[in-house]
Amino acid sequence: MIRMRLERRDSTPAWLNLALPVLAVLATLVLCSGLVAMAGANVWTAYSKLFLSALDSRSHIVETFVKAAPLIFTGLAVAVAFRAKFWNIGAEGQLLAGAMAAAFIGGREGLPAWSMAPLMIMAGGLAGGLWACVPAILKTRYKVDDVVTSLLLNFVIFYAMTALLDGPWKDPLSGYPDSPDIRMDAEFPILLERTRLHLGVLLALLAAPAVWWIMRRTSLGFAIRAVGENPVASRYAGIGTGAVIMMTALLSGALAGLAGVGEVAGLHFQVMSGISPGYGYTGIVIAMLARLNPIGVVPAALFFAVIVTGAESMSRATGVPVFLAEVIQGAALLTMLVALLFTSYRVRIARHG
Amino acid sequence: MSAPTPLLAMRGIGKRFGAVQANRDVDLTLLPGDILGLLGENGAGKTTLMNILFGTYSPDEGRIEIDGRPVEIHNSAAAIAHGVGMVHQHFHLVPRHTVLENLLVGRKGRRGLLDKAAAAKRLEEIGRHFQLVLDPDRLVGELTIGEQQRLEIIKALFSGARILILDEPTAALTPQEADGLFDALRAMAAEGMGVIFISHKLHEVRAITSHVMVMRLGEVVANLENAPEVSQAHLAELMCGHELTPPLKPEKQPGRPLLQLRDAATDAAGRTNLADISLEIRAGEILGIAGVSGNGQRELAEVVAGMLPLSAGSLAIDGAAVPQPSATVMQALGVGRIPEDRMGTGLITSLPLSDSMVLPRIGAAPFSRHGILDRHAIRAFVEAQIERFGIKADGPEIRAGTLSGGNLQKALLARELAWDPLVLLAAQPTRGLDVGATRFVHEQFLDLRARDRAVLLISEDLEEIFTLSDRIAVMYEGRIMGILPIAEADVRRVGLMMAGMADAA
Amino acid sequence: PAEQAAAAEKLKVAAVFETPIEEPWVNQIHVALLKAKAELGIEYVWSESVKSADFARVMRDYADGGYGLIMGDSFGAERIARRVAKDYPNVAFVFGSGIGPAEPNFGVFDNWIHEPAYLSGMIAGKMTKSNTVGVVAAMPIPEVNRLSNAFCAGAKEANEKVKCKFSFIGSFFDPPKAKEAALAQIEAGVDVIYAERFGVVEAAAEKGVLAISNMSDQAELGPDTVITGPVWDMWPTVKYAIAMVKSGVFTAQDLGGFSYMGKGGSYLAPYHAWEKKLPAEVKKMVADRTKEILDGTYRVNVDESIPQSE
Amino acid sequence: MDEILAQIFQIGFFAAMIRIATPLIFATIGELFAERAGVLNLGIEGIMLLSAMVGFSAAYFSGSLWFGIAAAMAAGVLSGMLMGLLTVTLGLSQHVSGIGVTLLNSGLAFFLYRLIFGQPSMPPNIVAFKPVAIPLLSEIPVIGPILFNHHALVYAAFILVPLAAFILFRTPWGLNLRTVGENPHAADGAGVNVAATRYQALMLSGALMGVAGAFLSMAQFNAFTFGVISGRGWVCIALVVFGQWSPWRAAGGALLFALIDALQLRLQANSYIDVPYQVFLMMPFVLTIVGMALVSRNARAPAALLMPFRKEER
Ligand SMILES: Nc1ncnc2c1ncn2[C@@H]1O[C@H](COP(=O)(O)OP(=O)(O)OP(=O)(O)O)[C@@H](O)[C@H]1O
Ligand SMILES: Nc1ncnc2c1ncn2[C@@H]1O[C@H](COP(=O)(O)OP(=O)(O)OP(=O)(O)O)[C@@H](O)[C@H]1O
Ligand SMILES: [Mg+2]
Ligand SMILES: [Mg+2]
Repeated sequence: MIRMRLERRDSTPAWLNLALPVLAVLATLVLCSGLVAMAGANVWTAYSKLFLSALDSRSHIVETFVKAAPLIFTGLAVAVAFRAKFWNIGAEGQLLAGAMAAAFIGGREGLPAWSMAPLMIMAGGLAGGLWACVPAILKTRYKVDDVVTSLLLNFVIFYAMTALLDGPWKDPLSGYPDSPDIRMDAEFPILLERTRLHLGVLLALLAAPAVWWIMRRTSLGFAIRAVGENPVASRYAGIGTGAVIMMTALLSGALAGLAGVGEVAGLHFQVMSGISPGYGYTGIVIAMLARLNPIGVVPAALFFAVIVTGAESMSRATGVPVFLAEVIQGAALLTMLVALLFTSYRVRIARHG
Repeated sequence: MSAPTPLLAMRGIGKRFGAVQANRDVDLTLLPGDILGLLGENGAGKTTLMNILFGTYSPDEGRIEIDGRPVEIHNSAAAIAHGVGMVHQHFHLVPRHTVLENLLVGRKGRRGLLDKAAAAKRLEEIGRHFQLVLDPDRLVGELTIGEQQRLEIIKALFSGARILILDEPTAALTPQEADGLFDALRAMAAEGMGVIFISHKLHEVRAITSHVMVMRLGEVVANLENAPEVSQAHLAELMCGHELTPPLKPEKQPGRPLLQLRDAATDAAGRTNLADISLEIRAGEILGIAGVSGNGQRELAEVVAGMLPLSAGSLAIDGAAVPQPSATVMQALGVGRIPEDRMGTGLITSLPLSDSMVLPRIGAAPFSRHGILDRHAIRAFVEAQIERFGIKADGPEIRAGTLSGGNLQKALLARELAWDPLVLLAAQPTRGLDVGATRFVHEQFLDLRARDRAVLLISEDLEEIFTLSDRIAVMYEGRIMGILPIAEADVRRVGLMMAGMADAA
Repeated sequence: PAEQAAAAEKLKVAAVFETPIEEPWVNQIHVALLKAKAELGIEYVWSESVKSADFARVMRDYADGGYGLIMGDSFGAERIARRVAKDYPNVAFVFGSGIGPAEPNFGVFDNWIHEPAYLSGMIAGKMTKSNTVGVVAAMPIPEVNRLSNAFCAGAKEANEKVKCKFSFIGSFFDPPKAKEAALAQIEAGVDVIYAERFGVVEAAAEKGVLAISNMSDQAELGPDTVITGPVWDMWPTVKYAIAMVKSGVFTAQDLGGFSYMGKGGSYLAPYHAWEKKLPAEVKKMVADRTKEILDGTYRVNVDESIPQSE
Repeated sequence: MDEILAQIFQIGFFAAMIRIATPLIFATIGELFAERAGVLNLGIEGIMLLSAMVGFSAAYFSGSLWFGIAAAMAAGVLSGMLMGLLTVTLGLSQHVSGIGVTLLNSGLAFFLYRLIFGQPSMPPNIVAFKPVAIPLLSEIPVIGPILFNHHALVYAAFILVPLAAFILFRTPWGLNLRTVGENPHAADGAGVNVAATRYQALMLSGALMGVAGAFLSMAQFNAFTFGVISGRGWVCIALVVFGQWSPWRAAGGALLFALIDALQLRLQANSYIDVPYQVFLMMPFVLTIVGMALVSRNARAPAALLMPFRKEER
């Protein structure tokens, strides 16, 4: 009788680290090609549209980066939180908090123009961070499961936001639940003529190495990892675990809040109820694909941005329902997870008898 | 003479984990009525061999015979079916289940239902037969360690074991309890069962085993037929391959008090709380705390570590009262801490060794400045400690969890001793360590003593307490039953105090 | 080659929808565009389920791709859609919107079907026995409010004792919830319900009360339950917009008027099975008022305030 | 005020509460089995959605509601097996696997629905489950119409709760399952196949979530639509914690949640208080969090929840 089992590797060959994610993507495409064929489309055409249309022109490439920006922020937010084993499923809500704060500041008259961007960034980060502290306090003070609270708080802030947008904060010019536009001079500068490449995209790309640096080179990052891996030993060694969780929540929530700031100040110039199509949840997936490595968040977010933006072109060109994008995201996540497993494990065949 | 059919024969067992050959060509024979002692340093492969016998691991090579017939043991269900029972190094119990429920796990039911009545009856029978009594309806989480261990043995018997493996039955028993355990084991042997007993406590091994097998680096290095007649020194030498001399403990006059507790009490929910604890340790003194686990030793350690606040009384270090003790404060005042559970409380096994080594002082120079790490200082420090303590590790970046128990303990000692503590708090510092590693740790304590430091040694290993302490305090139910100078202490007296008999003091 | 030339001349029309295509509002636009594709010889592509956050990107993509007319529902991305339009002055944009048109190329339309909603209300007012009618709607936005208010006004005109109840389910698409909301209203005494959202007719059918459908002819959901209901027909709007673009005279206009009954952009669904069951007196009242509306002698009041249950 | 209360607390209110609670009970009990075995099944939202679609489609084409339910359960079981492959066999992160399964399943549900039904302007529908009044019992005043005039699936939920408690606490399988969730090493040492037990728990959990999803598209409503689950799965995750991993308490939590939902629908219809409707919508979530904060100090999750069990690993 032959059975397989997983065995931990002592070290991972470098080529595997690169080859496995590629293999995972290939496996996903093979798995999903059946669905494409079922939809009556040519698999090759569909896939080339899916992947290439996001990259086939300057404007499409820019759009892919624009799409990736909030995903990078939420991915980083989750990566930071999960390192401390603070299970923040609430990046979605923290993003909304950040977006609201940015739109609120962005709409204030009487502030000098130069101060708008920094103020919006600070307010958005702070709002996201504070909102993330709610599940953190519930976790540290009341021992309430953070997965559940951070998830439920997403609904709470969403309804609070729409209540505001329906009521006192409604744009008088629009009948819809959206806020007035921010001041023109509060809009993030565009970095590339005739595109939507705004400052927020640059911030997202810079945030990744910054977070890496915090996690790797500062005592806060050290404490976050230590508390995540072993809170008891950390407490025994004199690290205030409650305080570290709160700091983690602030940092994580601030990053998610910045995703909202970028969307408001760089893209939509207002808050509307549909400002986030689930960036906070996708951030979880991205963080995991990156194995919580802040640098890895960038390619993971770009990969998702490509699929999401490519899916519409694919659907239009081939008639395959857009929902394939979601299937591919799910399948890619799962195959990637499996692939990553094999960077630290190998399959061993054991023979009995 | 025709040899009886062995109850169990393992032949040519081989098992590899990655680069480690944990077992190599191991043969083991167990006759009915045997109590086999299995000895070896940490990492010699004892547990691995037993896990193979119990179906937890599958061997790469070799075969197993039971009652002379070859058997295939792919999982514990098969092992149980063949009459093998195992008491693991770490208990395999569910604290939230009752005693009875723990026994019923994996058992078939009656007409699809749990058969509690029959199980309770069986439990009572076993209790009567082997003097192993437990209340079936108690929650396991509320049992003492001794009772939990009793339950582990009952579990094995309950599932019909004829071959019983005891992997380092935690040294948490009073001498009286240990005697009770040995009686039960002898009773089992007398009924024709076979027992395999793994321990690092050589005196125990000599006391109850009929023969001894010694392993080193995965291989069998000796089979001794007549265990009680072999000297401890010889056993130790067989295990580690060279002679071990007992450490020296010269006479010494203690100096000024470094740690003082006065009328200390705690009131934490769900714990064994301390009451009226008064003790002091002077410079150049080792104070041993003896007691059955769960009698407040852990709380005492946490108080001294600054982890558990006092509800009454006072704590002073080097003559100065500590009004608001906390982990950071106690560390700053010079209290070094070797926590009881080195994997759980001491180190972070999933991170690089260097992280654990600098953990308590990461927030301050030289390891960080203004919140920014100085990686060179960290590396230099860790490398120096690895060198100084001879820690067997592939550099500072290796995952701490890959180190052996002895090396983990060395790392922890290195981390705490690097800052030359005034007081060292050591809880169960040699639990599970082999004789060589134990020897090393003891030498460190005696060195501290020689340099006029104070050591608070909490241990359930009476031999250790008696070897090292200048005075022995015995704890029972959160109180100190008495403090005896070493000259006035003897095992019997301390054992009785541990069992709560105040008049023994 | 001749074919190709013809194809090259074909107007390329794209639609961008925020919801899946089944959503009734969006579906009316889609159906009209499909008809345009069949009858007016245009090319037509569409994107469904485009989240507000992605709206601008998809619009730009079409504008860059040579589409001459881009339509859709922009409500979730009202302002951003206008910005996109500004960047593409040579492309015509016609979007469902609560605000006016924007020069030079952003035209708007809306479901101005308050007239048939009012007529349905009159029927409800007559048909209720408990003198309580209800509306189960998505959320209190102007489009929804004016239908709800018109319905209630119609009911009150036909029967001054009528009281109106309103429930919002907080989403455009949660039929189980809409159904529960309807059941709650029925318990509270409502016996004719305006099913602004999917999910309501089923509740009415289950409890044996009457329903007014919305947006399209939905009699088949419950022939005995659904009396009639306002129908929105985007065909006049679509036809006009395409004609303007084709003749090169597109200007930013409010095309909302094309949804009025007078332009054929909305009407009351046929009675089907109720043709026989509805009292003649009621039918006559509705027919008279319809005529007045078409003649322009009666104007249904537009009330976009958030309705409150009584 | 009395009048308002009388208006609201009618028989229909309580009946609605039970109806709204039913899918929550199914999915919550399903989640509870998985968590008791040590696996957090965050695939719940997607599993419910896919099952709602599969159940509806199967019923639509076969004309048999019960066949639809069976198909929905099969979809749930398959999803449970996928969760098992990821979290048990491969020992991957349970959070991420669950979110992946939700993503995959939701995508599949919408995608396949499009392939099967195209883009109809009116959602295709079926004849949904009809309430079945239980003879005699349904005639008891007050209690009868509240409890005994419901869909067959509602009665199934009544039975499910005690049955789940019975299975968990009275049968060997239940004990093994709980042990696997508390200390897989102990279970393994006692000869229990940890992986198989977790797979079984996940399959059962998937099946129950399948019924929950199908309930929404086949009993509560008669068609599959895009918003059919709308976060109900996430609510069930919270309910398991709220119910402290006990079937009785979790079902109680589901009833409480349903009560709030039914209440808010009625408060709106009666409009006695002038507050934004979002306040009603957020109420169940806020109350769940507050409730958890009150009970959580002594709530203890299964000790091995989230922890993969790899036999030869330390
Ligand atoms: N001590 C260190 N100093 C500098 N760079 C490091 C250090 N440790 C790791 N790195 C590098 O930093 C990057 C991020 O490290 P990180 O530990 O976050 O990722 P990882 O090791 O892949 O994740 P995991 O810890 O889950 O295995 C990696 O590219 C790694 O090579
Ligand atoms: N599951 C495992 N994975 C990897 N290595 C293992 C595993 N189990 C044991 N080893 C390695 O195999 C060797 C033998 O370990 P084993 O636990 O059998 O030793 P032991 O004699 O029981 O030691 P101790 O006295 O410390 O209990 C050690 O080097 C150990 O690190
Ligand atoms: Mg061992
Ligand atoms: Mg790392």
